[in-house]
Amino acid sequence: MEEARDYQVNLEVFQGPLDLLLFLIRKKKIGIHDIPIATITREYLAYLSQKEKINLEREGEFLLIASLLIYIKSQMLLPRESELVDEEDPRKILVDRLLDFQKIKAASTLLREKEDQQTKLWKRSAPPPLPTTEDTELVEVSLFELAEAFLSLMKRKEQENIRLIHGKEFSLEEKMKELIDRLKEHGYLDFLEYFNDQESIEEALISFFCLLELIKARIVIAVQESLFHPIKVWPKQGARP
Amino acid sequence: MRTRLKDVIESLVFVSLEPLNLEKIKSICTEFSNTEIEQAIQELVESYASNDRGIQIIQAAGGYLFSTKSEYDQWIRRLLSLEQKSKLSHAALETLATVAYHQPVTLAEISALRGVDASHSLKSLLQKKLVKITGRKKSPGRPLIYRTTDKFLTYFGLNNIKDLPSEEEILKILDEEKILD
Amino acid sequence: MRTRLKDVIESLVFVSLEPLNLEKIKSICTEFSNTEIEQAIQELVESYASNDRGIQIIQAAGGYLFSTKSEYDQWIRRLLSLEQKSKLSHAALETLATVAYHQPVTLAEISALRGVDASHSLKSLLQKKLVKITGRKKSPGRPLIYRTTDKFLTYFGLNNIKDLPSEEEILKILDEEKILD
Repeated sequence: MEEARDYQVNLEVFQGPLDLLLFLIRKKKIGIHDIPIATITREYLAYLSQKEKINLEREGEFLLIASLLIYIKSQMLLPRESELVDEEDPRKILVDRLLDFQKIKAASTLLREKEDQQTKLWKRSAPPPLPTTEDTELVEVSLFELAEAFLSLMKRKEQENIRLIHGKEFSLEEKMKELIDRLKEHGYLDFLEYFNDQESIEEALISFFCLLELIKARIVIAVQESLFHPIKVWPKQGARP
Repeated sequence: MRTRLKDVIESLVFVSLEPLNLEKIKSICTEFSNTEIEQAIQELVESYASNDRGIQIIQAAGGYLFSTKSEYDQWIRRLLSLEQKSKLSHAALETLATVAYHQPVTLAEISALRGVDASHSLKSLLQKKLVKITGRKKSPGRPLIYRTTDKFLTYFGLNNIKDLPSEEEILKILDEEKILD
Repeated sequence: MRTRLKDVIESLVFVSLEPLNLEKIKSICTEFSNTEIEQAIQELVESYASNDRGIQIIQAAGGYLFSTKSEYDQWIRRLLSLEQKSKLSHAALETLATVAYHQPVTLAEISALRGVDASHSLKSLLQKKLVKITGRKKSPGRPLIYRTTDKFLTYFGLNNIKDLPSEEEILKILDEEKILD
């Protein structure tokens, strides 16, 4: 009754049906390449029958392998005219799977050893006190950022309920000249500051389009000292306004 | 000059929470030549290995990283009030080994290799960032394919995916098991 | 024996997230006398101060703490800005996911989907060039519409936007928990 006692082992100790099969094969001390399929199938099924109810969700995979075993057994029983060559052996599909699985199991053992070693090495989970980052490098800003800064300013202006001064008209040409003059005089222009100085939304809009034109023509360059810092406008070196 | 570069690199590795690789060090230490940098790293690693120290520089996932030495594990666990560091479940480890040795691999392939549905353990490995999705297989249904990550390498102390236990090491284990049975 | 205690303390200070004070060290290193511990700390602090090193042990808030030396700040800043560029905040990631799965999409739609104003994280994604503006929606107010970029694909190792895991696939992986637990 040795077998019956062995079957008391819970299904849960096995990592699936291949694990159980390997266990049965090793217990019999037989080679994977020469599985006595009838015996193993009997033992495998006896093992499954230990369970009163099969939970399909959890144990469906055990049944799949059971049906594979029965299929192989039936193939083995078919009368054949000549000796089986390796490729035709109906057990091959199972043997290949067992060999692959065996390697994965062995690899898991080796990885577990590495894990054991590594868990003794402790790494820092948070950085040490770091210098405060003050990024002073100049980065060229994209048109998007420029437009966005302008947009936020316009919103603010609206909230401030600035009254619109009507009747005063600005030409693009005039504004362009004013912008260039201001750049010449100060060397650079603080984007937000400049627009804040504009008296109305219309005037600011015209100035903004002028600036876009100048950037497009590569006469001026817009730079930002770091993200979310004021955008400054400089005449582009080598470009003649 | 070289001594100072060694110190620069020491401070960089120290600040970095993930292995800092040579390329990154080079792109930061632009004042120094590649040869100088490589020599300085060599010196740095050796200075930690040769001295009696509580911490060391290890190589993992192609980079350099500080860690404590294993002999001080018990005191650190006292400090952190931990019985043991948590480890991967058996199912997760087996799934991870399957991905590592068969990558790029699909969920269906992993499940077939293990003989059980691997989706639950794959999920926990994805969440732990030990495994990642890297696209789709050009086969019917275009299933997602999975690979191990750099974090996987660091977790097991491997510098490169080629450092995984070799076929020979695996076969050796299998032979030993046969003898034991 | 004293040398080894020094290393124990070094490893403890290394893993500690906050300044490690003398009392705590004493409570962990119960095998050693107070005098031994105080001497070892002394030795440890001196060994860092006297050598050319990139890191040091400083005393702060009544405890001991590793820090980098200030003369290497400029290189550390370079590393930090390098890492900032390659890292996403949680909010940015959430916004990126919204764009990826709902593109073409407007800011109002993203904000509605996330339940918070997404303009800040969308801005950082535009700056990182993971998201781009591709025109305006033909609806009142003509809002800008956003899509992911080629850089986004490279970042996540995808060949094509169609290779993104589908909502069903992700749900399948996440749902597994309900069945098993």
